[in-house]
Amino acid sequence: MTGRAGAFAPLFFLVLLPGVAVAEGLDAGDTAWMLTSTALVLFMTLPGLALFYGGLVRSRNVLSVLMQCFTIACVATVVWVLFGYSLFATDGGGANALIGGLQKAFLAGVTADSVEGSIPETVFIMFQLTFAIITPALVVGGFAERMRFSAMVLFSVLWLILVYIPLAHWVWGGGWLAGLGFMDFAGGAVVHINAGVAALVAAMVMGNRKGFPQQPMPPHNLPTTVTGACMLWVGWFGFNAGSAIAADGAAGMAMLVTHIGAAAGSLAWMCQEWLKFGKPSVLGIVTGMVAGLGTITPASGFVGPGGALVIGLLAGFVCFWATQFIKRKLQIDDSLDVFPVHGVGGFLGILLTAIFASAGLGAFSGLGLAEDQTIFGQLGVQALGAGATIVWCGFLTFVILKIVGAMVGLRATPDEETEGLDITMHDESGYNL
Amino acid sequence: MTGRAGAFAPLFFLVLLPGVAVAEGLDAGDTAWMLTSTALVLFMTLPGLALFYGGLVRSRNVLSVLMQCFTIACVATVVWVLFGYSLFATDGGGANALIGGLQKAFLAGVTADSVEGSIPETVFIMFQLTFAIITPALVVGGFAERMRFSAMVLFSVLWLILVYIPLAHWVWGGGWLAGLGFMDFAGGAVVHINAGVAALVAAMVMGNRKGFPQQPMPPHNLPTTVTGACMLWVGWFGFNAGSAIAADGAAGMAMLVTHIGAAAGSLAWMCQEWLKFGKPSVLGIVTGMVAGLGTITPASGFVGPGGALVIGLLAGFVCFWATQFIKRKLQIDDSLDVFPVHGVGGFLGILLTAIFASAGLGAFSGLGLAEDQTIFGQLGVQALGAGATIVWCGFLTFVILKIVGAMVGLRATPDEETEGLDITMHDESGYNL
Amino acid sequence: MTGRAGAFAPLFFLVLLPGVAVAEGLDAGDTAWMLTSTALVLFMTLPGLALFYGGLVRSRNVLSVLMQCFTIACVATVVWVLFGYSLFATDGGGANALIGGLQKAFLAGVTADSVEGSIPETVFIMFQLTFAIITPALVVGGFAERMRFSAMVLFSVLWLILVYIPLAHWVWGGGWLAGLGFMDFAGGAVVHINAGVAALVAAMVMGNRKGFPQQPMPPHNLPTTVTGACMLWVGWFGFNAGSAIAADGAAGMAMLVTHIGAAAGSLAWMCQEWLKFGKPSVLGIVTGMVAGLGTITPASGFVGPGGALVIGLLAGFVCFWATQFIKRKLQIDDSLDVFPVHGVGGFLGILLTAIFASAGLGAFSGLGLAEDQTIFGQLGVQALGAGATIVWCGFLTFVILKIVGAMVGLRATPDEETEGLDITMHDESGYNL
Amino acid sequence: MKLITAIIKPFRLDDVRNALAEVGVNGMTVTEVKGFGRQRGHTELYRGAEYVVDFLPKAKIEAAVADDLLDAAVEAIANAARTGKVGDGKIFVTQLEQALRIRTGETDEGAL
Amino acid sequence: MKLITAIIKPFRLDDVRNALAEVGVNGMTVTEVKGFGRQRGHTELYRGAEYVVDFLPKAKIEAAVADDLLDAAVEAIANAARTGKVGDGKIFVTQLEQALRIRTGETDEGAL
Amino acid sequence: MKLITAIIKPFRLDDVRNALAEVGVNGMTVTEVKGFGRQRGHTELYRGAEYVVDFLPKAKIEAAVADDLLDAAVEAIANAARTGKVGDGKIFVTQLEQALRIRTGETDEGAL
Ligand SMILES: Nc1ncnc2c1ncn2[C@@H]1O[C@H](COP(=O)(O)OP(=O)(O)O)[C@@H](O)[C@H]1O
Ligand SMILES: Nc1ncnc2c1ncn2[C@@H]1O[C@H](COP(=O)(O)OP(=O)(O)O)[C@@H](O)[C@H]1O
Ligand SMILES: Nc1ncnc2c1ncn2[C@@H]1O[C@H](COP(=O)(O)OP(=O)(O)O)[C@@H](O)[C@H]1O
Repeated sequence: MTGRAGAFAPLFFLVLLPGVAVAEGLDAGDTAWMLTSTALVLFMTLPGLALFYGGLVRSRNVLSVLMQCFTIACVATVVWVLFGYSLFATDGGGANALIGGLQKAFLAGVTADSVEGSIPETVFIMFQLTFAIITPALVVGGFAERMRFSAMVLFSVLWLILVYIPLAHWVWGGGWLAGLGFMDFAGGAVVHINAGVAALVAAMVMGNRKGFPQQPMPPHNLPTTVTGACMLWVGWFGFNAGSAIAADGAAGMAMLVTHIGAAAGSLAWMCQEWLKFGKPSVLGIVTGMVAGLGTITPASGFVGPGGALVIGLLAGFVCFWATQFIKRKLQIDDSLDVFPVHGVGGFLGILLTAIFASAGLGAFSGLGLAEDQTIFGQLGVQALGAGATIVWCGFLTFVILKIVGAMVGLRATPDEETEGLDITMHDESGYNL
Repeated sequence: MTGRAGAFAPLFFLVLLPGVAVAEGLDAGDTAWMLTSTALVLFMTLPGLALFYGGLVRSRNVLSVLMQCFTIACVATVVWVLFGYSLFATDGGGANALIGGLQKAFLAGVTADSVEGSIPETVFIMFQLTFAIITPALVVGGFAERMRFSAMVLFSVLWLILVYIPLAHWVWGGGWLAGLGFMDFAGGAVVHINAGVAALVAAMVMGNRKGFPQQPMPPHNLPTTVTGACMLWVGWFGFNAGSAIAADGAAGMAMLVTHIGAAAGSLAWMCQEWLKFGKPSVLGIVTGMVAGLGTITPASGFVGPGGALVIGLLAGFVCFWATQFIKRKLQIDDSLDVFPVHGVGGFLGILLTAIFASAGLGAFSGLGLAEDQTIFGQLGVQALGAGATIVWCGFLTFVILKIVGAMVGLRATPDEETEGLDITMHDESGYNL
Repeated sequence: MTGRAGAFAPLFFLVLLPGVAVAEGLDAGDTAWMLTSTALVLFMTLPGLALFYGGLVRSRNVLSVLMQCFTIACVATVVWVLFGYSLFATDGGGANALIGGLQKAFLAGVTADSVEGSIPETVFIMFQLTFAIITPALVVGGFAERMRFSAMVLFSVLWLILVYIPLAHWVWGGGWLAGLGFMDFAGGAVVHINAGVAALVAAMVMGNRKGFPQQPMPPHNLPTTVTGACMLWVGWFGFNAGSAIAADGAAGMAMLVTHIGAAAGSLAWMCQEWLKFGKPSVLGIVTGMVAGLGTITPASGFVGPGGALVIGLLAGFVCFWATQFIKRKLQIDDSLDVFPVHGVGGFLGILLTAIFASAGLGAFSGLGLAEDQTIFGQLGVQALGAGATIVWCGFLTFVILKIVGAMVGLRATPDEETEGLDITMHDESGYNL
Repeated sequence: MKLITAIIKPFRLDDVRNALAEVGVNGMTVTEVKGFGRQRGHTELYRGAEYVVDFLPKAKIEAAVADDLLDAAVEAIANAARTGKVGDGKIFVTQLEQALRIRTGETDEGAL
Repeated sequence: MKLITAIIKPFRLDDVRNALAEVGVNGMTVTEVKGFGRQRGHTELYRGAEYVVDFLPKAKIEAAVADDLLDAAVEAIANAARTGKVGDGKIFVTQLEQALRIRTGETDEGAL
Repeated sequence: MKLITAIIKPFRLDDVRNALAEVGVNGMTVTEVKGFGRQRGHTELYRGAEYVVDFLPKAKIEAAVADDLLDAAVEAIANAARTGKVGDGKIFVTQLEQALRIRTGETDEGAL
């Protein structure tokens, strides 16, 4: 890494704010919160996201979704330890704008005493790893109910290495976007746009599920989905407030605006649904919550409560219509609506960050832009970063899918799809009630 | 707020104890624990309480219960940000005995640097908000399976503003009960008596569910209920130990007595059931747990392990009989027994606090009453506070229900009730297994 | 206790390491993390383990398993408060090699100000209690679906007192194994070998479930099992990283190696299953995760990332074959495979700790053995400790079962087993969908 | 002997069972079924995807009765199951050739 | 009147319902059943324990029809349910003695 | 052809299936049903609210057989299902007019 302050975007901005000091040595309070945040973000994927997704598919595919999320967590861990963390966080020398180096491959030199900011480096490694886990796991929603398991494993590993890690390095690891002052506190581009675009590309490359859209495919277990959604909400405190990498006022404000974003997104989606369809639904309100959370994510270290309220409301509204558009109009079978919720939400959040970070909006002010930056200037940087994410992710996801398809075949046979992936891929069935 | 010490009851008492210092500046350790506690208390409602309740209703209403808890979390957040926190926590000037002011409406003046005690004010806002979420969510159990969704939303918002916030201000925000030295560490009156009484009034105003009590209404999914109960137990550590607003010995003792209260309440209910019905049940033991936890809540910052054991045992025993009495004898259909468990438990706990806080009970001693206070004197204050809570809550809940009923109608039609609220209110069904 | 450093094995080793200082007074950061860890470890049992096990049994026994885990948590709490903690943690005088004393029975002398290391003693009590809860709860898997409830309660109480508490004292409370330098950071012997051996003995004494092995007994709800497994993973961060009793580099490293162990164990089991049976399964991968976690547990404070990877991989591989051997070859109906996963895993981990703790293994080095110790010397100590655990636990578990059997009868009648324990022991049924 | 098969609204089940008991029919077998007929199903909506549930939950009752009980039994079911609204269901009667009580080996009317 | 009982593959249900509607059969009752026959079930594996599931999920359709509709209805079902692979199922026909619409009391063909 | 409908205790299902196979009946359809009869149900208790479950879980087996197999099949079922305790269940036999194998179009005995 080129040095803490320059390398890690959130801190980069925080040090510009008066009164927020970054401790030099290890701080037990910060460490306590980051250990907790790490647990919370892992909890978002396992079981949070797994349940959220698992409840949405048909019962014959529930285990396949759980298995996919779980396996991704495992393989991402191994990749991270072997070289992923190093490529993400260390200085890549001449290529540093694009990717880190291999100095810390196999976590070389990392001891119990290594410190990163005010926390043990081991904790920093773990915290960042949980992001490398959830991002490919989010993509699962795009190709759910039809991808072969071996293809899924291969795809996820390659995607993590070729798409996620470089992007994370660009933004948080001292790469070119960090250098430009791109503001993405906890992963609007790195996590949400990225996962959303990958899911959309995967859905299009693989084709719709058999029967879509004529045949209805209602969620098999909504209480499970709601449970997962609630875990996501709670875990997101670790995701966003943990991205302050300290237990301080920045973390507190991030938690507050995250929570407001979730609530506002939920209510906006609920009202929109109530107006359009005559009834509000629990699937709607939790989807609005995810939209609100995904959208506030890049902004969560930069905006205030007023901005969070507006961001959340816009998220619920925009992602609602994006979902209708992709699924109903374009009839692209992004099975669990990853793109319209995470992709569109992340994009919206990246842009709105430039606005609501500004200190000059009265009750809607944020914590302030960089000293010499204007809203419009920042908007440009944000659009550039988001655009780069879309292009990099979109192109490489396509290429990876083609390669994996050629190697092991992407899609289950029609008979396997009819019988369900649980039996055909895993020799198990979810329920024997 | 009139100043920390006077305003926040738990701290008010703690500063009287030798050796417990309240830090002036921000402490990362305290902040870490309060960030965590906030996550834990939100987790109690979403998904904890939602699952606990959701499993207890019939499967055709499971989503309606989840939806109600979730929506309450969202609207309470917006109310809190707009003016709720301000009315709760700030100085109400001439009306301060009854209600706070509007200085911090829209969280005016709250920045990332604002500190409350030793933690960021943002974290304090969030922590208190989670209490404002769970209390109306607890009330849902009283009118479950029969209230219209729009009525539920309206009722919850009005109830939060008119009932919860004033009461919380009285006790924790520097209002008249705080001034009297009323001891309610984490919400025996503010949360549990309050929710219990509101649920009872709602049950009576709305009338019994169709078919009650002739037709049996067994829980549709007890594993879900047990899951929720376990989450409540774990989350309650944030609720009670978090109410110390610090990571210190007071928090540690609160966690210990909370845990003992839960275990003792569980065992008391289990034994009672074993004796009376010949078999212990898992629904029984988890209900005893909730009773034990609700009862130890007001006492949790004031009593020791011995006191906690007695409080827990009494809770399990008394709430068991209260449940039989309300449901079987009086045949009031407080659907999920909120009053006998939370209302009665909270009341019992408020009274027992006066006793077991005393330092003169040998192995059953607590951390001590205020210097010039006796057990009997304190008992008087406690009874007064509990009584005031009952009257304020009971009367206003009734009025709000009548108003909401006149505006949108409280109750689903008999046909809607038969078909279930999931389909009729939300166009969804819980399971497609 | 004979004094902190000598009494608590993990700290005993840590103080030998340069640069890790143990604070004298209370530290809010450490306290915050230990409060959190306590919540996490309770969460492992309730609902984690309860769901993991509950999903694996047939639906007619799901509540019985939840009830057993829950009841154990309650009775263990009472035992711990009454005298368990004292016997575990205090100085037993002349008998101290075997068992502690009764000085702190009924937690005498424990106040909100008592400090243990850098955290309140109340928190230390609670943290240790969560281990005393999960260990007997793990044993439930050995006799699931056939033990009478009253026998289960009696057995668990006696087992906790006679087996668990002495063993915990030997290793962590200043007993003879601590004196020998036995390395068991978070419970490879105390928790996992111990629970595994008890489960095996219980399975053999009680006999197989009716119909085993001819009649298949597939899990009734695998999504529930996966949910529980994920909660175990997350909670295990509290278990292992919490065993550092501080929020520092030791905790961070413990979290990292724990996570690596889980991932590696999962992947090893998955690959093994894929090779042998042609398909990987979600039950397989989560079982591998538990194996990896159980195996890394004793090592988690002593090894580095490289060692963790090897330990995890070996765990998945060895426990896979142990499961096949016990269940298929020997046809012992350890219902939920507690012995091959926890017992064998714990044993393996205890031995591997001696190896990978060594500082001289290059990329696979650990944090170092005691100054005058060699790998072989340490291996001897480890084998001795593991052997003693097996003998003590095996013999006493057998005796306790015989006594309980004589008192109340161990096993449900065949008719009760056919109808299921939920109805026959608890008058409830799990699902009314 | 006749086999009566009645398809009714699920929440009338207890009433029907009681009505049958009153006319002396003390055994029956019940199945959860989905019915399709004149009664309109409801709509479910998931993120804007409409899902029309045509098949409605019904309870199917099968009761074997002696010939002389047939009319009383049919009438009892019909009265107890009627709500007057569409979807109340049907009663079908078929001829039963043999009946056997497994436990005792009793046959025909003795088996019911 | 006849009672047609068809056991079919579950995912053909919608097609069969539509086919029946086309020939004028607008009421039917469906049950989830498990079938055992020539079609081989799948294997499930739990920690190495094999579990052969012989019973396969099927949908059972019961439709009462007037005699003159019988052949058309049977043919409609058969055509709509056929995939050509083992396990497509069976159609059984039994004689129906009486039928009654509970709501109106209409009997026999008027009840269908 | 005859249609045998047997209502049995669920845990005897595998035995009955094997017994039927031995006498040459290789196809059948099974439904989870709830039975009401002489056998007493159990009581469930939820926070003191008693809930008497009269309807007991049973398995219903339907097997179409050629006439000459009828007696052997009925006997096979009865023997395999008998536990001697109340609630063992019933066997009913009705006349089957037609049978059709959907896959091949084979009819009547050839369809079984
Ligand atoms: N021809 C039929 N054969 C078998 N079952 C039928 C038939 N027609 C209707 N049913 C059953 O009867 C139920 C009620 O029928 P429906 O036409 O909706 O109303 P109604 O009973 O008032 O005539 C249906 O849901 C279906 O289960
Ligand atoms: N003799 C029978 N009686 C009742 N149902 C049968 C009988 N034989 C088969 N079935 C049902 O028909 C289904 C399909 O039969 P199967 O022999 O598997 O294939 P196919 O329909 O191609 O002949 C079975 O799953 C079972 O439900
Ligand atoms: N008249 C009947 N018609 C249809 N099914 C019946 C009838 N009587 C009993 N049954 C079924 O048979 C089952 C067993 O009957 P029951 O009277 O309990 O015991 P037994 O089989 O020993 O006589 C019942 O649960 C029910 O499913």
